[in-house]
Amino acid sequence: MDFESKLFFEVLFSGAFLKGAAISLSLATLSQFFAILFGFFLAIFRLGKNPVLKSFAGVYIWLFRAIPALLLLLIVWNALPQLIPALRQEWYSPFLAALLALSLLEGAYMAEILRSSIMSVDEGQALAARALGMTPTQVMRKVVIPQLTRIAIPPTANEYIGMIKYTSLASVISLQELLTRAGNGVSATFRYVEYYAAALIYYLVIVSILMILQSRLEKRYAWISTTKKSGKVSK
Amino acid sequence: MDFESKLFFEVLFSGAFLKGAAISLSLATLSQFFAILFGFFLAIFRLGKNPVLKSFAGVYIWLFRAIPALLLLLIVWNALPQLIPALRQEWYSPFLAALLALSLLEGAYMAEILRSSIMSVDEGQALAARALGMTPTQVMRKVVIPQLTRIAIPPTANEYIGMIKYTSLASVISLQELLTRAGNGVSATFRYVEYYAAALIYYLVIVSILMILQSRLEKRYAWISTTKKSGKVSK
Amino acid sequence: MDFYNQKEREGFQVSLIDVQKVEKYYGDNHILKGVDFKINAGQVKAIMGPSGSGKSTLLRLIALLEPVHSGKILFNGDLIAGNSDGSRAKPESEKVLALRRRGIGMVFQKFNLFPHLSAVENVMCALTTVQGLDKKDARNQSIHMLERVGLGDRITFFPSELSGGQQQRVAIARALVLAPQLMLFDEPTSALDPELVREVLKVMEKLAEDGMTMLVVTHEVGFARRVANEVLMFDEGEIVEALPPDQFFTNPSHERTKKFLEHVQ
Amino acid sequence: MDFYNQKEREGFQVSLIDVQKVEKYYGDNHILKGVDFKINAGQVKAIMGPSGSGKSTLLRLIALLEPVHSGKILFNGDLIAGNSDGSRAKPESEKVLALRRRGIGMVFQKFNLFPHLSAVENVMCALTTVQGLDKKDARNQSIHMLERVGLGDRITFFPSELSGGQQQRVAIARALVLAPQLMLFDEPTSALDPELVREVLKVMEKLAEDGMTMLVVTHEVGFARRVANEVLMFDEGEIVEALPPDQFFTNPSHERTKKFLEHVQ
Amino acid sequence: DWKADLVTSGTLTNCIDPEYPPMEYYSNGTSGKIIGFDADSSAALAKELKLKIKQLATSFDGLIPALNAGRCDIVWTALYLSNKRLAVADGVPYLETGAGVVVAKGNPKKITDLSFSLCGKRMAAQGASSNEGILIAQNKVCLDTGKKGIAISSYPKVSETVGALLNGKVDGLIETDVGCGDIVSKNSKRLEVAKGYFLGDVQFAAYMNKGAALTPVVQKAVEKLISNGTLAKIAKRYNLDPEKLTSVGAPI
Ligand SMILES: Nc1ncnc2c1ncn2[C@@H]1O[C@H](COP(=O)(O)OP(=O)(O)OP(=O)(O)O)[C@@H](O)[C@H]1O
Ligand SMILES: Nc1ncnc2c1ncn2[C@@H]1O[C@H](COP(=O)(O)OP(=O)(O)OP(=O)(O)O)[C@@H](O)[C@H]1O
Ligand SMILES: [Mg+2]
Ligand SMILES: [Mg+2]
Repeated sequence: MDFESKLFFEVLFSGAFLKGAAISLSLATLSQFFAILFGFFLAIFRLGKNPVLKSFAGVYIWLFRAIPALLLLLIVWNALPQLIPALRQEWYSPFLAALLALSLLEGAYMAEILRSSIMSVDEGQALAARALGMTPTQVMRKVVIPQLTRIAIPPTANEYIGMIKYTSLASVISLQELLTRAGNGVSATFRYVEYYAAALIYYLVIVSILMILQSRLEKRYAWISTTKKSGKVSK
Repeated sequence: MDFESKLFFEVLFSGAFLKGAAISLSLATLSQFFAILFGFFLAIFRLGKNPVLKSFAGVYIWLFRAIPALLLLLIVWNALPQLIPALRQEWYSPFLAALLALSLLEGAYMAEILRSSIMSVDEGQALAARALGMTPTQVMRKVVIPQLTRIAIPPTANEYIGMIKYTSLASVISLQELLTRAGNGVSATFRYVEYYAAALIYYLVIVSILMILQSRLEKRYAWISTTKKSGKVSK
Repeated sequence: MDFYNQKEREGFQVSLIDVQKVEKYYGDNHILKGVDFKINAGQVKAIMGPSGSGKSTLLRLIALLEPVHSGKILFNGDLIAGNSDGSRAKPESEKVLALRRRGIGMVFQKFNLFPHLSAVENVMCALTTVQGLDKKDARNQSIHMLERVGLGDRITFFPSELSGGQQQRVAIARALVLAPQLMLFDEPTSALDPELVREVLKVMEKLAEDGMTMLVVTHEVGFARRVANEVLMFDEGEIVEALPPDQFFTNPSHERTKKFLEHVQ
Repeated sequence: MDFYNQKEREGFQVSLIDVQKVEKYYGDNHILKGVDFKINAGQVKAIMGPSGSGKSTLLRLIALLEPVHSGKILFNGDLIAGNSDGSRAKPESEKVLALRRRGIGMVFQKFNLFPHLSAVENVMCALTTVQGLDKKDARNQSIHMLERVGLGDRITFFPSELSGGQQQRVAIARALVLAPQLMLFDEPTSALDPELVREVLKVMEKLAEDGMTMLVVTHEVGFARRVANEVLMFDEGEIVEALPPDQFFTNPSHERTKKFLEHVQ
Repeated sequence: DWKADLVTSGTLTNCIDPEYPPMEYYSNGTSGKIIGFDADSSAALAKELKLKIKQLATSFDGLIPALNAGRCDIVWTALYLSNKRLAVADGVPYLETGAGVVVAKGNPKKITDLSFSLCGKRMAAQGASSNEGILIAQNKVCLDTGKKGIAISSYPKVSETVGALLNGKVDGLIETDVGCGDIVSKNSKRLEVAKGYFLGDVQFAAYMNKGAALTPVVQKAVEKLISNGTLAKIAKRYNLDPEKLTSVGAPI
């Protein structure tokens, strides 16, 4: 089977692929955002002293790390509306269901990442901040979060990039994102090289952009005065 | 559709499920092991000064974070043997191909996790170790690795647990693990509640065991003298 | 235990801080064994004592950074830590503590600068967050304070780019800029070079003259002599002696103090 | 620059360490501006000088922890850093440096203990890893050394469980246990309590008596007087004066030294 | 010589996706032998060619890559014959089929054909199947004639379309008549096959690599298996209509 570059370019610039990529990207972005939010609170609960919240977080992380995404998607899409009649309405779209499932799931993973990042912030930091009269919330916002961010960026970027590819699982609840589109094209024509190559180009572009953003973020969190030119960061 | 508990237990203790779980677990464990190995060297290269290794690691991480697992599995199983005749032999099984693909892929993710863990180790540590006359290898083994481990445990456990579920993708190269088995059963009978519930039990057991191991490891890396009873770890 | 013999200044009769029978355990380790003393507003007390005797722990307790086991601490006559009957105490909520803490400033033995903020941002940080000052004012005050500790030319440097001495000076500026009612110093000059020690001590002397109440763990005999109203000898979790500096350094009564002073002077 | 006037001990005529015209930049910052001095085997030199003048940087260079920009450093007559003609130098491979470093011990201003090892393991660590001692011997030597710095009852504690002073003492034990030919101390006692300072200084004096060559950044006048063969005044990346301690403390010739000594004494 | 080209000499390797009863599935759900019309027919083919059969279970996305890469000799697993596919592979048709619609018991939404009775309905289909194509085309017709369109949701597997129907996410699902029969037989209390007029003009085909020496051999053998009644027997075993076996070994 030769590589048909005409088909490849057609696929690459097709509306279906563009739309599929847009769905992947927006679903991944929103899910990751909510997952960071959930995960942060779960991490705080797990590190905190309140025994109810602590065990809630423990059970949540246990359960949602165990449940396969495929299964959770099916539950959220098929079973949940039977319990909550409101979800039987039109507005409860596959996109929303996928967003819910992936945010819940990824929240458990982000909780662990953020917990280890929080632990890596030196204890003296919180001590000094508290001594300055900061409330626990201020200590978090002004001292702990900026410092944990540096440690959390690479694994979070990992998760986010993984999430973009993970969205393809949402095809089980009839959401057609990038990889599903490619698979559809392949099964209709058996021309897998062209379709998957086109999908790969999309992923490479998306991941390149994310990696550039990531390295920008990491530079911002290097804590070196910008006035200095030759950054000596020995290791 | 009622829950048929007889079918559920039959499925739960069926040889196919047990075998599927064994494949998931062993494939995930080996892949994660090699991924940590690859990832460690990639992280070192990326943080190091050698420009060739540095850019090699950069390109590797970029490429393997972008490529979808499905595609890489197809390449490793179908395309690679065309380039390397040795791989056309019997011994190059779907399991080995999946192991290769997943290790390569996960290596890119582990590289990022380990890089951020290495960066979180205080610079003074390496300085002191070097001043004691340790070689770079000894500094790594005796000082940096034990300290980065603490930070790396939770995100690595995340990856490992994710990997166990990720192995289901290997069905595309005719490896039949746990989730694929469940899917087969559902297709044959349309009884997805029983099959998926049985799969979930397996995942819950596996993840529980892993989380117990994880918390043991974390305790070992808490760096508190074991003689003390009331561990005061304020945060 | 009536070894109090304070030079009480006119106009300051209220005890700003009053530590009563404070005990502290870490696990099974009994660190503070009933510590008892007060400081009137405007007074300066110095604490001396060997390593591991619990000096830093005492300061952390007064700064409300850790709960007391039993005993109590009064600030301005208000109970801020422990139970009013001095019995075993439950830890308070952090929010309540944050408010109570606002009159008290602390400088640490290790500097604990925020690594993600430049020198001036470290100093500004509490001004904008806790005191709610606007950025410009906070910045001006902070720069001024950094100049006073001799770091006018390093304001945009990050902690990792400063030498040990420079870092400690930023930490001191950060505490001083909040101008609290009570300042706790935990060996604030121990990592500073002699030249700079004097500058910093000058700042602290000036503060004392302005009526600031201070509790200083220090081994700077000169400073204690000039500035302190009283020097407390601390050993194994207890105050073993408390005397005005003249007497403390020339004619201490306790064996432990005599032995300790051999090393200091 | 011929201000060398060393009490050379009999039998020690070879310079153990010889620093020649060493320069160092951090980015555009010129930190060391041609530093020149030598220490004969068995000699002790003290360095004094203000904060930020580059004292720690000089020690890091001699310990081969950072490359020199230009100039050279000889150890036992062998070139260990820089080019033989003193021109701009390329950094060496870390493996080569690790071997060259083995004769040189260093104690840091910040303690840099390994947080994942207990006190005794911190001390043992280099003995087993670098010197290849078996565990039991290493442990015995380490416990002995910890006892000498007064920490016999803390050997299984982790750094996070030790007070500042205790941590610094472990760091000193860790360097001393390797018994190197040259010891570099970067303000080793600045975070220690006066009592313990004396103990540690005693250990260092004993080392000096046993013929150990030492370079000590310190502001302990008493120690410098008793132990040092020469005191170097360091300012803005240069040695501005080098005199035997008697002369240095009583009759310095340089303006900068005179001003500095006002603060120290 | 086609025998030399076999992946494993003396063995016919068939790539099969065992998630489509009654055409191919595991004998006891999750394990055991792969059985079904396609599995048994390919085994009969192997026997006819004096070869052993090896069924290589491969999920859908991996089927054709495996064929191209020489992992299997043939892909006989209920794939439709289409011109697009014939452009890259050789196909041998063996069974006629057509689209049917499965609806809730009693057909409350009154779906009676594949044309205007679908307008305004919610339909599920397996993604990228020809059946989905039928819905897409009819949707256009509905819209062009001023009627409400069809809300199509596509799922990767047949079992998921069944789930959507059972959970009221859709009013009906479109599937091959073969699939329809199987679905209803396993959910006879809640589902039924919609009655009325439905199309029947597509064929299942077994695929080989383009221009493979094996293709004419398979074509001849399949013709023989149909004419000697072997496939008819297998069809009856799985409740399929033997009449639908193609008599012409037509387009390749
Ligand atoms: N978080 C903690 N957990 C357990 N023990 C602790 C903790 N902090 C301090 N200690 C112990 O409490 C004792 C007193 O410590 P503290 O830091 O108050 O002494 P210090 O007088 O300030 O000493 P130094 O002059 O060396 O700083 C020490 O023996 C130390 O081991
Ligand atoms: N890694 C670094 N990158 C950039 N500048 C540095 C670095 N380390 C030190 N400096 C700068 O070099 C100068 C000298 O620092 P050094 O630590 O050698 O001084 P010092 O004499 O030891 O001071 P102190 O007595 O305060 O420890 C300082 O101005 C500091 O800002
Ligand atoms: Mg202390
Ligand atoms: Mg220094």
